[in-house]
Amino acid sequence: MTATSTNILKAHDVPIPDVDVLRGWLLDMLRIREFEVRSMQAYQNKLAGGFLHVYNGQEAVAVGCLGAMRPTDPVITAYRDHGHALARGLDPKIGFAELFGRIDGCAKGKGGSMHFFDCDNYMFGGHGIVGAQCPLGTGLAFATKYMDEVVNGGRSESVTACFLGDGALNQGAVHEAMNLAAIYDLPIVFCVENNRYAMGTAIDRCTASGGQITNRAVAFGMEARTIRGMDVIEVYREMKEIVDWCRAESKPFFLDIDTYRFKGHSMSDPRKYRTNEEEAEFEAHDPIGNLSRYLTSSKLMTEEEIKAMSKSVRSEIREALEWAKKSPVPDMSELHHDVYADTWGPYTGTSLPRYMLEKRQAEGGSGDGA
Amino acid sequence: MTATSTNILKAHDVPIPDVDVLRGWLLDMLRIREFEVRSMQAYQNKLAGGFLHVYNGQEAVAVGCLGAMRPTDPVITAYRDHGHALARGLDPKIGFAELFGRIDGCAKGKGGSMHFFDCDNYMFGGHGIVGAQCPLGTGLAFATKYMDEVVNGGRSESVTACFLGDGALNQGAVHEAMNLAAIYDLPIVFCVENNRYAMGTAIDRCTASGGQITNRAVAFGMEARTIRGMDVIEVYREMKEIVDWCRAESKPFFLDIDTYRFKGHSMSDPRKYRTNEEEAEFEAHDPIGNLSRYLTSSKLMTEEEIKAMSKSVRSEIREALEWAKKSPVPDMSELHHDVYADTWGPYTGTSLPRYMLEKRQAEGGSGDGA
Amino acid sequence: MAREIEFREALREAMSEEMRVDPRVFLIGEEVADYDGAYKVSKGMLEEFGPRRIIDAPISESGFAGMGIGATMLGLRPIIEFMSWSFSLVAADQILNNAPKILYMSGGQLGCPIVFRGNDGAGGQLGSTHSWCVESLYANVPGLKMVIPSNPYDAKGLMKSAIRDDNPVFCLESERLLSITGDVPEEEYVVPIGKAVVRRPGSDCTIVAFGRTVYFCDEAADELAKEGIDCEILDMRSIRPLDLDAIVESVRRTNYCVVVDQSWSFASVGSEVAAEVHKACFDDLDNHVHRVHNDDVPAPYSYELEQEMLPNARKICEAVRAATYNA
Amino acid sequence: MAREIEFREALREAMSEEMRVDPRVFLIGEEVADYDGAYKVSKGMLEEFGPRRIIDAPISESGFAGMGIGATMLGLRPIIEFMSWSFSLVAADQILNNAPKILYMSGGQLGCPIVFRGNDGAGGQLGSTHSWCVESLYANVPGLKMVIPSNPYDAKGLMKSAIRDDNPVFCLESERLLSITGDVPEEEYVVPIGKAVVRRPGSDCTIVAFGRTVYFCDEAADELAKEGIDCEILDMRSIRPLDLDAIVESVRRTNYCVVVDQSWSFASVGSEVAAEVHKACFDDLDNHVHRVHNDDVPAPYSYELEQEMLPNARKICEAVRAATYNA
Ligand SMILES: Cc1ncc(C[n+]2csc(CCOP(=O)(O)OP(=O)(O)O)c2C)c(N)n1
Ligand SMILES: Cc1ncc(C[n+]2csc(CCOP(=O)(O)OP(=O)(O)O)c2C)c(N)n1
Ligand SMILES: [Mg+2]
Ligand SMILES: [Mg+2]
Repeated sequence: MTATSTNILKAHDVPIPDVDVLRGWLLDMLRIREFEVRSMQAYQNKLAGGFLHVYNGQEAVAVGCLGAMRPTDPVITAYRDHGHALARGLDPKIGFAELFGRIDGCAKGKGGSMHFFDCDNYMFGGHGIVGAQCPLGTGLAFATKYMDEVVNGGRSESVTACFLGDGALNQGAVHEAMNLAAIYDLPIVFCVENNRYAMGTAIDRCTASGGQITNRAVAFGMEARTIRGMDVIEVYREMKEIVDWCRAESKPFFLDIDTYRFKGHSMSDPRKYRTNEEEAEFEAHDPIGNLSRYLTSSKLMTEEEIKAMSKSVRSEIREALEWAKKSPVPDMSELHHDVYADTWGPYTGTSLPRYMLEKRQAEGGSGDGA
Repeated sequence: MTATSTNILKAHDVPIPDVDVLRGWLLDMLRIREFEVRSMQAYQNKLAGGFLHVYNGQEAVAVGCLGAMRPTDPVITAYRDHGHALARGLDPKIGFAELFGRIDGCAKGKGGSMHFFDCDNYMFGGHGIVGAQCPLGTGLAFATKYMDEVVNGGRSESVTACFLGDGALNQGAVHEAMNLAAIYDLPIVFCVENNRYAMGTAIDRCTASGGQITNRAVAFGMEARTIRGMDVIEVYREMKEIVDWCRAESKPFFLDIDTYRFKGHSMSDPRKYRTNEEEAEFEAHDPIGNLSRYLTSSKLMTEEEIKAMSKSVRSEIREALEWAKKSPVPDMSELHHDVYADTWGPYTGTSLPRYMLEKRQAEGGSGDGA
Repeated sequence: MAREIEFREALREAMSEEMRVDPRVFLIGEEVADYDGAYKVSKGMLEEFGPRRIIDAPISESGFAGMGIGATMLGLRPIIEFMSWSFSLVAADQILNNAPKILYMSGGQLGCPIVFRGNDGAGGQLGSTHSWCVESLYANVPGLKMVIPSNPYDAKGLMKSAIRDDNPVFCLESERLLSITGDVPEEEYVVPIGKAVVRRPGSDCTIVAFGRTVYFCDEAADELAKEGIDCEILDMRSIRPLDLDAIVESVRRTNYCVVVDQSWSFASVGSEVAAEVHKACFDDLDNHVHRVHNDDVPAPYSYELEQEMLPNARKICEAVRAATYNA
Repeated sequence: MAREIEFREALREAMSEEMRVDPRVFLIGEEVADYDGAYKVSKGMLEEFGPRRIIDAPISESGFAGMGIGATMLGLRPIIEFMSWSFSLVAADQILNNAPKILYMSGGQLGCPIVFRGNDGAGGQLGSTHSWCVESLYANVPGLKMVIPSNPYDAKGLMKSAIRDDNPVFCLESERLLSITGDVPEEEYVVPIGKAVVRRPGSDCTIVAFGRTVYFCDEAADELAKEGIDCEILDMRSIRPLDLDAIVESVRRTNYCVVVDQSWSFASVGSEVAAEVHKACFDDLDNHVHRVHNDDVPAPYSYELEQEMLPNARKICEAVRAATYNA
């Protein structure tokens, strides 16, 4: 990495944030974990349908990466998207409502688990087709740069985080996106959540050079690095250096993040392709446990405080879930709403989801969906 | 390159073939050049239509590469395909007939310039969509290996040559094909005819790491090499080493061949994106001139012999062209022929092109298209 | 002798039987081998045929579909599993520009005997990228055949025909039907591509149905029978070739026609049927052909919205009543 | 004040005018900048707008189409040039799964104001991979709009509407029309998406035409006029929304209808028109709707075969004669 700008710290020089920030991360990770545990239950209870891909085990990735970014830096990911949306500030009750297909969901119940959008928080989905979010991600980076430089005549200010799975590395669109990011000097980090499996396929079975996926970046002369993804502080420090560099240089970066999904690919996966021993080994590195241990051993939090936090998260999530259960199913008129931006034929135009309208109203805005 | 088999020569040890072979290559290159010159004229005279992409300047690539292969090793390429088809033995008159949209063409006039197929000579097209031939090429390599190993229980015997342009490197399908070739250990050489331009786009303008495209192979842990493509002997020796290795190892290889197209991308290209000086510089390295000089300076052929060969090629090609001009346009019944292999509704089944049927009849075969 | 087996087993039997007799046939797709198939269609096949013929692929639909097409050029007969047809859009160029056209572009030199198969249609709250009914998207293209079985018997018979066919055949399976059971003979049989079958005879209105919609139609017909409307249900089984003769024969008797197609309406299989029936039966029809489709919106996630979007029994009843002037 | 300009100039004026007033609009595609466009549609635009807004792309249709769609999520309004719609198949997933659905999947959070444009249809002996008429392939999908201008005036007016539209708009241009000239006003104007126009009034038969086929129809109508058959030609201009009202109004007068569609027949825009006209005009039609399409075969290279394949004047005359019982 050839950072020329001076105010960029090397990862090991990035200071560990103060206790409030760390506490916030712990809260975020607990919240994500609890959200996922409850989502699985809700799925089993048929409150949620479709496909459900939970994030347990990978929490440090979303929380650490987003922790290193500005709240206005765009984020996009695949279908395993709850963690990113929650880390970006999506209210869990809006998330559950979406999961249950209710009108109060972030996509009015039209998107479901795979399509958590929250554009006020610069979270641009939630995308179901493997790899297809990568061209979109380059588009986000293109847009921030274009807005800053071409429209506003200033310098590029934002960095986009585009998350993808290790399995997505074999989609052609991902390579095209990386080439585009490289030739147009787009400020984007391709964050590969390398959880070692694409469904039942261990990475080295179908991904050439799977033992060293940063090779995929060499193809485009793109800077790249492999980092460990189970320690949120480490993820944060690495990502911070990288994001600062991308921002200063307006260049793309390829980040291979070693992580593990504790659960199956989706709810129907019996996980026969891996051993209990392997799972146990990784569960010992639970990112929540890691941060908790750090906090207690550095005397930043006590075990009791953590337990209390954990408890309060549980009740917050339970309440969110109860709230979402009470949200109405969408009116049938919703079927033809949000198809086109304008009104014609059977189509009734579009409007923002309720939680956004309410936010705007609370802020004194007009509240219309324009 | 980690060749374990013993009978593989390093490129510099590959013997230069004897004079008959070299003479044959000169003949092939002259034939291709003359075919292209006449094609351009025919295009201007409206004998040919559609898009015409000529091969002038790149002759050493097809002739050298195919010279290093067995006649039963499959070959596939993009739309700039005349050279490969002729080098593989397609009769120029059949080529012209195709170009003129006549029934005697290799594709009965249904394919045109971009679709020179000649499967008896293991030439599998001629493909118009940039990069789309690469998955097909992996399929050819898959098939030879499967036939040899799975169906016939022997060992893999054939190597496929899959040609592509430098511009094709940015198509996702090419990356997918390379990954597949790598994980399934397919014996295939991806021969990039790196003529420095994709239409009007110089390689470094839209291709990240364009100065060193072997980087694209690093992504898949694939062996790769860059070679000069204007000297047919050099191309042959490099390709020979590589093909032998692929055959012995049943592994893919990525070959970056530095070359130049002397003419425009297609007939409508004014070539404003490059200078006369640049063109002149490369024309000085004309592969035909290079081989001619070698042959005369090593006293393998005299200038007179070469002139005579050149002259006889000119008349051969002129005759081929005249022959093709006399070939009939396809009967309108051809429109619904070769759409489906069977006969139903308006469709009248399929049959081999005339030149193949005649060859089979001459060989005493049944001559039907089954 | 018939046994009752699942739709997915029927598909598996068809593939396995053909693979036993023809070594050129192989199966490739994501998770088809080690994982036994995402929907267990290929369960146990790895064990029988080994990893050289039951092949796990990376998530590279364009790559492995194209690889299969290339392999046909040297005489192999691949079966390509798309985990879902929804994922085939990334391979659209290979499956629409190459497979159906190579025979023509090569002037008869090279046919393309290949089967593309996978889940098609709404799978149950999968949302708009994962609920494609590709029939109306892809059936436009000449050079391919397309089948859409509604039961285990047809699934097996059509799959065997597809594998033996010398053209590219697109086999559209419904995830919602994979677990249904039905009688399938022990003996060898095939179901010819391009032949519809009368699923329920009737005299008042012809209902033309495709794949899963046959069940919606049956439900509707039960309901309508109570109202004295006697429906004839045609299970088309194939989309290309379309058995127009079977429809015409029926409509000439009933004089009314409703087509039920699970894809969107615009430029669809349903519009094709309507247009062709009007052409062939202009003097026979006592009302215009009525159409039932998915609502013309992206597939919603919400259970209630999705149910409303589908061509359900209620909509079919309404269409038949309207078509037969019983509204 | 009108001037006579080329179709390609009309497209260029539309893009340039909109780019002058809205900095969020940019153009990206292969060879659009330095090379002035493969078909010179964007000639001179690099000079005026610079390389930040007129952007040469690698041969990565899926990549740059998707990049454009992503850019709309932050408020940009991209124009994506496909050198030919034939090359858009490699981008099918992005343009069909993302652009038309993001508004819905995001529950109204994010619209997708983007224009995809390029050559559509036979360009003259380009063979089967390069001669796509994507209208029948893509029009099936809700969430997108689609226009198909036949002359410079409409080309400019529709392109301006497309750029201003808040939805994805697919603009289908014919390479065969790029050099034709026509009157285009100096003054600002737009042509609304979704409105057909009567290109030639007549009383005996309604001919519904799209894009380039308007000229084939005109040729046919001249011929038929000599035989005493007075045709009305409707230039549809838009495919989605389809101006069915305009067709119905005409058919109610003429009682006969022929639809001419340059794409393949099966599950096509033509079948849609036929089905809907039968529905809306069941009692008005004195014969079934006749259809003229490309022959149902991959596009051949040979000049003669290609001419025969196209929906030419001869076929249109035959269809009109048959439709009006003058055969
Ligand atoms: C183009 C495409 N092909 C196949 C699928 C089905 N599918 C969904 S997720 C998945 C595995 C992806 O693995 P990875 O990228 O590693 O992400 P992870 O699930 O591990 O987060 C597959 C094959 C899809 N959604 N899209
Ligand atoms: C998918 C696709 N996009 C665009 C085109 C149009 N096109 C034809 S050739 C070409 C340039 C290809 O350049 P390169 O791969 O370097 O091959 P060369 O012409 O130099 O042999 C382009 C853009 C196409 N045929 N297919
Ligand atoms: Mg993974
Ligand atoms: Mg090139």
